[in-house]
Amino acid sequence: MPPLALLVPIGLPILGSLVAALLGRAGSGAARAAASVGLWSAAVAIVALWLPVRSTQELTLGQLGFGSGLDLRLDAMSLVFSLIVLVPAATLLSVQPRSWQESTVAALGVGAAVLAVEAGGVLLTAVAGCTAATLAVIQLDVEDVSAPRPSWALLLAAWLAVAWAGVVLQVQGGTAVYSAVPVSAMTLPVFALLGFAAIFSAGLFPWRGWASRLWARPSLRAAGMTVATLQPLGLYLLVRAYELGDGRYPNPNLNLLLAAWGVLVAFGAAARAQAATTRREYMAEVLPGLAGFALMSVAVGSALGLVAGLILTATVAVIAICLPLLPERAGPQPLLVAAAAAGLPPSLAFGGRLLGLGAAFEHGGAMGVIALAGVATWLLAAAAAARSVGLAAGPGRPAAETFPRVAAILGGLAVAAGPALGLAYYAGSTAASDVMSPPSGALGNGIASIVTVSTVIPVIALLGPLLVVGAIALAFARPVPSVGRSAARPPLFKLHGAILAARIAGEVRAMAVPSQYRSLFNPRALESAAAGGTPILWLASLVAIAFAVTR
Amino acid sequence: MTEVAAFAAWLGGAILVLADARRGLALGLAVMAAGLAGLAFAAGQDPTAGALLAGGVVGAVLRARSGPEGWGLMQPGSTPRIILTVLTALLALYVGASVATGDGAPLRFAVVVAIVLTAGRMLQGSERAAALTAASGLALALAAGATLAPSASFSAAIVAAVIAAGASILPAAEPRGA
Amino acid sequence: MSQVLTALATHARALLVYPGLPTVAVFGVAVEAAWSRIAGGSQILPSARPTRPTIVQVAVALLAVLASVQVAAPFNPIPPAERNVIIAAAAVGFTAWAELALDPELVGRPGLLLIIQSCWLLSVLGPAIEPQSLRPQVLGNVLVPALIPVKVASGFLYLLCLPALLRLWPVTPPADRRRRPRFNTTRALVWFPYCALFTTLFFPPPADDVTGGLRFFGLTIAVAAVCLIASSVLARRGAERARGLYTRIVAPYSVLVLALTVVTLILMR
Amino acid sequence: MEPELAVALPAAGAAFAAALRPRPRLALGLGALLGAGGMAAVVLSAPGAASNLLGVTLSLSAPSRSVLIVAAASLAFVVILAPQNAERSTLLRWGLAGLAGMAAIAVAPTPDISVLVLLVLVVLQATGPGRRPFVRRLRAPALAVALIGLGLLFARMPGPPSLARLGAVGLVAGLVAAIGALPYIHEFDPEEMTASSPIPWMAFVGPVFAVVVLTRARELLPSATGAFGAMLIGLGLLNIVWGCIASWRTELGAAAWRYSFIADWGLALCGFGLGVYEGQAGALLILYAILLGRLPLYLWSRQPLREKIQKDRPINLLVAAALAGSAPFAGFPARILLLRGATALYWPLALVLAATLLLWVPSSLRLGRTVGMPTGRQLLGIVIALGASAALGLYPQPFLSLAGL
Repeated sequence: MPPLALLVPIGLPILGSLVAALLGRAGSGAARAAASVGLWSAAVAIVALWLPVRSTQELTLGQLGFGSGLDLRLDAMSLVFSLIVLVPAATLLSVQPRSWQESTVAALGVGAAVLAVEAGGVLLTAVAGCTAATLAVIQLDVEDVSAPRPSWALLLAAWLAVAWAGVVLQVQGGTAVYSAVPVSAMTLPVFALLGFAAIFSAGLFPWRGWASRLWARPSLRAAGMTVATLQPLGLYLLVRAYELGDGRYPNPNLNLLLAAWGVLVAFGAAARAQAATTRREYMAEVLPGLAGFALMSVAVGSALGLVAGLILTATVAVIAICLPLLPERAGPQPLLVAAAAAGLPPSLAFGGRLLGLGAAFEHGGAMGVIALAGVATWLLAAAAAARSVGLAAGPGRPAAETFPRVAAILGGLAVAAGPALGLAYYAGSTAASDVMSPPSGALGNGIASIVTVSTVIPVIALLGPLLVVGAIALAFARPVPSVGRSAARPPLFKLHGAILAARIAGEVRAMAVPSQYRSLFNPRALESAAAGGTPILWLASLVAIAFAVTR
Repeated sequence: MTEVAAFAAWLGGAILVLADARRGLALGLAVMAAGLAGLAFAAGQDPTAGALLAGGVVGAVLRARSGPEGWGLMQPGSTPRIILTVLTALLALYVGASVATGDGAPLRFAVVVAIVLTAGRMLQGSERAAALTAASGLALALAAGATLAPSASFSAAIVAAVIAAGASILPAAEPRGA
Repeated sequence: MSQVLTALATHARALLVYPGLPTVAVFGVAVEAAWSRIAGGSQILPSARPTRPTIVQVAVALLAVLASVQVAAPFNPIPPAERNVIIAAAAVGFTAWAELALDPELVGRPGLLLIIQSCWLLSVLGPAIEPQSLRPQVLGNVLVPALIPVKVASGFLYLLCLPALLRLWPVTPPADRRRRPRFNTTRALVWFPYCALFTTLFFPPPADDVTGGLRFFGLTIAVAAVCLIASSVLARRGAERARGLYTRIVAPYSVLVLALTVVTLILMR
Repeated sequence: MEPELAVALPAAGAAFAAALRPRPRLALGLGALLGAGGMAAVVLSAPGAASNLLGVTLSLSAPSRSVLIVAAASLAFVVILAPQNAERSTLLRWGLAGLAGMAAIAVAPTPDISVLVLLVLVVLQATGPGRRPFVRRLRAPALAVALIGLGLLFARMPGPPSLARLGAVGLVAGLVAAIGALPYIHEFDPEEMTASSPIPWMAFVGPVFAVVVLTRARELLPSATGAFGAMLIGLGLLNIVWGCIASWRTELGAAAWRYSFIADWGLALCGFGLGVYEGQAGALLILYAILLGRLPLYLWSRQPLREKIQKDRPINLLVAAALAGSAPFAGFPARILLLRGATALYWPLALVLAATLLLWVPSSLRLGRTVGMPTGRQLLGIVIALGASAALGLYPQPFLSLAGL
């Protein structure tokens, strides 16, 4: 395969978007089809590029002009993240109706996200990631300009932070290419920038951040695409940070800090989820919760944790497809998706959490305490999921956007995927070996069990029979009569802190400069002072500059 | 000789600042140009001196033909302008003769004073003719300043002379329309 | 491939024979019957008439069985290395919420239940932090003097939480306002995992022989008995007292256990 | 003879366009032909190669040449896709006059002549028809000429180092006054025709003039480089903060655009002040973005601003993204380069810069809306401007190579 072929997975979504734009006048359906074909073919192309070689492929096309070359690299990690971005986006684009503008912008954004993942250096990742973020914001505004969306400034800040990290690496280490950065250049400030960027670009906050607020939009077309595109990119930064630091972060306390943050994110989401008053409000907290666990797992610092993080990120991608397709009514489909997200055994989320928490316990010390909090948070998320079954629907949205069967099939697959955890582990560990030493554990009996330092998880042997027995038993089970199901349910506990925080935030937002001081910032006044009849300000500033320089 | 020329430059500039009508402005420009040309001549740059003088004289002649009638020297309310001319002279003297070292203090004094006074005239006036004359003076002063540079002062003087003359050709009344 | 098939057979046997479903059912029916008797229930034993199980019962049974095969019961066909305390804790923990999801009328005071479940989780996983192991029998075998205080405190916390987790406290769920409670099938399904997990975590693992079996089941029955006695005492004191106990005593005590765990961690470093 | 032609042909084009005002089509054709010839001369000229056809040595440095080419492209772009209600021949006349002046500034053998040419442009612009009186239009640019003149003078005076620093003060203050950035902002009338407003100083003549002055200043003031850089950075930061906030908060849309130019100039000044390769490259990218992006977009926003049309369509959001310096547009790599320069120099400066970079977002969203609902020629123009900005943003190397970087 010629190295130039690495451009294909990036080029195809862009090509798809261009065709979508050209076909826009012919109808939104044709445009959507073109865009989705672009994304699916990119997904196929990236797998086709990887499979014959199964090792890192690189392409260097010279300097771009901002300190970075057009260096592309396809390794297992890029492959995993590309698929995590491409597959949900392609699915959503394929099934949900949307205008040609939305299809065009969405496909372009996905192309940029794939470029961010395939980029060989930090700076190119920053440019591509910022492009993806910008296009996501535009896509959201195209759909509904008045609906909640991530703050553009915050996303820009995040990707500027990545860019800054890249330039610091260049200044300190001479390069920002992932595979060439000297370990000594990966300092605490660089990591702080990357960590900040990861958290803000993925919306991983313990409070109700943009990743939650997006789901309050009247339509969930763009919300699903945004989460599917941006959230993995944030986590990707933390994964690549291991590569920059030769398999570790510059300080072990950073692992603790990030892991604790991840659990806090998951706890915040679970706490809000258990207090949700509608099904939609519950849905809003599902992905931040899962992403919080993914963050915690990635931050543990071991290859096992990283693999768990990748599995959970993949789960986020699957659930990100399901949620926008779910109707806001009670039924087996929401139950299945909620079970898949909550990590009901033997789901993929169950396996991912099990591995992530196991990695944290095996790390011991403070990480063990964080893991303990993680397990408690998991059960809280499960309680919230259980409570959500009886919640009222929510604001409602066009039925044409919902595809309950697709959601149910994917949710069912996510639940039933537990026995395939070995396969996921294999893929994850192959990817993880690109950024750190291979996992100390291994696969046993092919992909039948996962061997870690302290335990062996017989994924096929244990979860396989459980799945079969469970499926048969549930098929024969008698449903419980749904008496009073839709009655309002009180929260399991009240979020006093959140209420207070919301009140303070509201007060801060409502703050205004008192009217008597508003003239302090008056561009017109300055203009008339500067350019008015007497040029006193000019002369005064000249004297001031002269004084400052010559003193 | 150089001191006299420097004084003439200051005097011309001062007249330019203190005048509000065509004759006064023309006189100021001519005197200033003569002073600056004298300094260039004293510095051994005869072509430059010629160009400066020519530009100043042509500009002054053209100015004398357009703009408000009369001399308009030291109209009521001119006290701040008088103070400006004096202060500028003192400041330029300090910079040119005391702060800066080496030969050529009169030239330095003259150029500083000419630039500051012409610029001051453009900043504080509201008459189009005065501003255009000040622009002519400023061009000549800049060209005179170029004589301090190691090369190419003649070409600067030619350009300045063209500007000085050209600015005086421009209409002294505001055109109508927006 | 044959290894995979063998492992599949082994785990299927564990899930469907021992210590899986039958063990869970027999143990649970026995203990639940005892509780019905103590509580003066209207129905001591489950109905002999065969009926299709409800979806809640199926879900709870599956989770309970998953947890049960993780315990250190003698002759457990699952190799000790393949047992995992997180699987056990999560599976048992999920049972309560499966009930809330599928039949919310069965769960009373879910908020308080959540707090107690968190305390219970601390007692299960707290002792696993310093040994850095997730194998239940390894945790049961920990006899390092420095870790004993945490283990004892956690064991006591586990026992304190058990009546509430098994819904043996006098807080009745919305659907069950009867003065004389009936046989509770879903609870019967979780007696064994809860009690056997305690035996596994806080006592050294038994040998795979008759003595070991007697010891393991003896201890598990003893745990159930302690729980029954504590619950009957609690039932006589009334719902308010029970709530008070859990909010004012158990929760602060669990904070103490957490502090003890952290201090032990620091001292062990 | 390319430098001479680079000045003479656009000047002749402007003169013909002025003379043939009653016949706009002929004026446009002839002006365009001569302008194109002038630009061909610029393109064909070898950077740094001297020409002595008129007895004066003229040459074009690589950075000046690149900015001239981009400015010419911007002019061509604006004239071809002229905004509604704008007469092409008038745009071309003013543009060619400016271009001739810019070329003269760039090819001049000494900075004195560059400043004199600037004075010519100042006087010519002030004498043109406009809403503001001549003297008020002349004031700020004339101050710039005087300050730069004084700066050059001080730089050449023998004496203590403080004289060189005073020279630096004069040059920096003069440059800032010439472009109309803070604290020497020009008086602005939102209703005024663009050609006679302060916008050409910021968005058309300013970039070339800044490149020339700053290149020459470093040669003239080797001992005051530190003070020079510090002033540029300080004033740059001031302009960034004030420009962004004022652009966001000011009432009038046209004024908001003006402040957005000031903010961009702040960034460019910071880049030039850094004094390292990356800073220069970043500043040049900002200047290119002003010429190819912000200026045409401003011109196309004039009519919707008058009609008070504000929209939030995809094109408006893309415009906002381009103005905010978000990737993939030109502002982002420029910011990367500036951050790199600042990090190499003094990292807290990079921190301050990074924090200020976010200030662009609110004002850009506002400015994006002012483009209204573009259709036809205007829409095509905006799409091309966005495309050019994206090309600059994704692959700036050819543009930087053009400037010898």
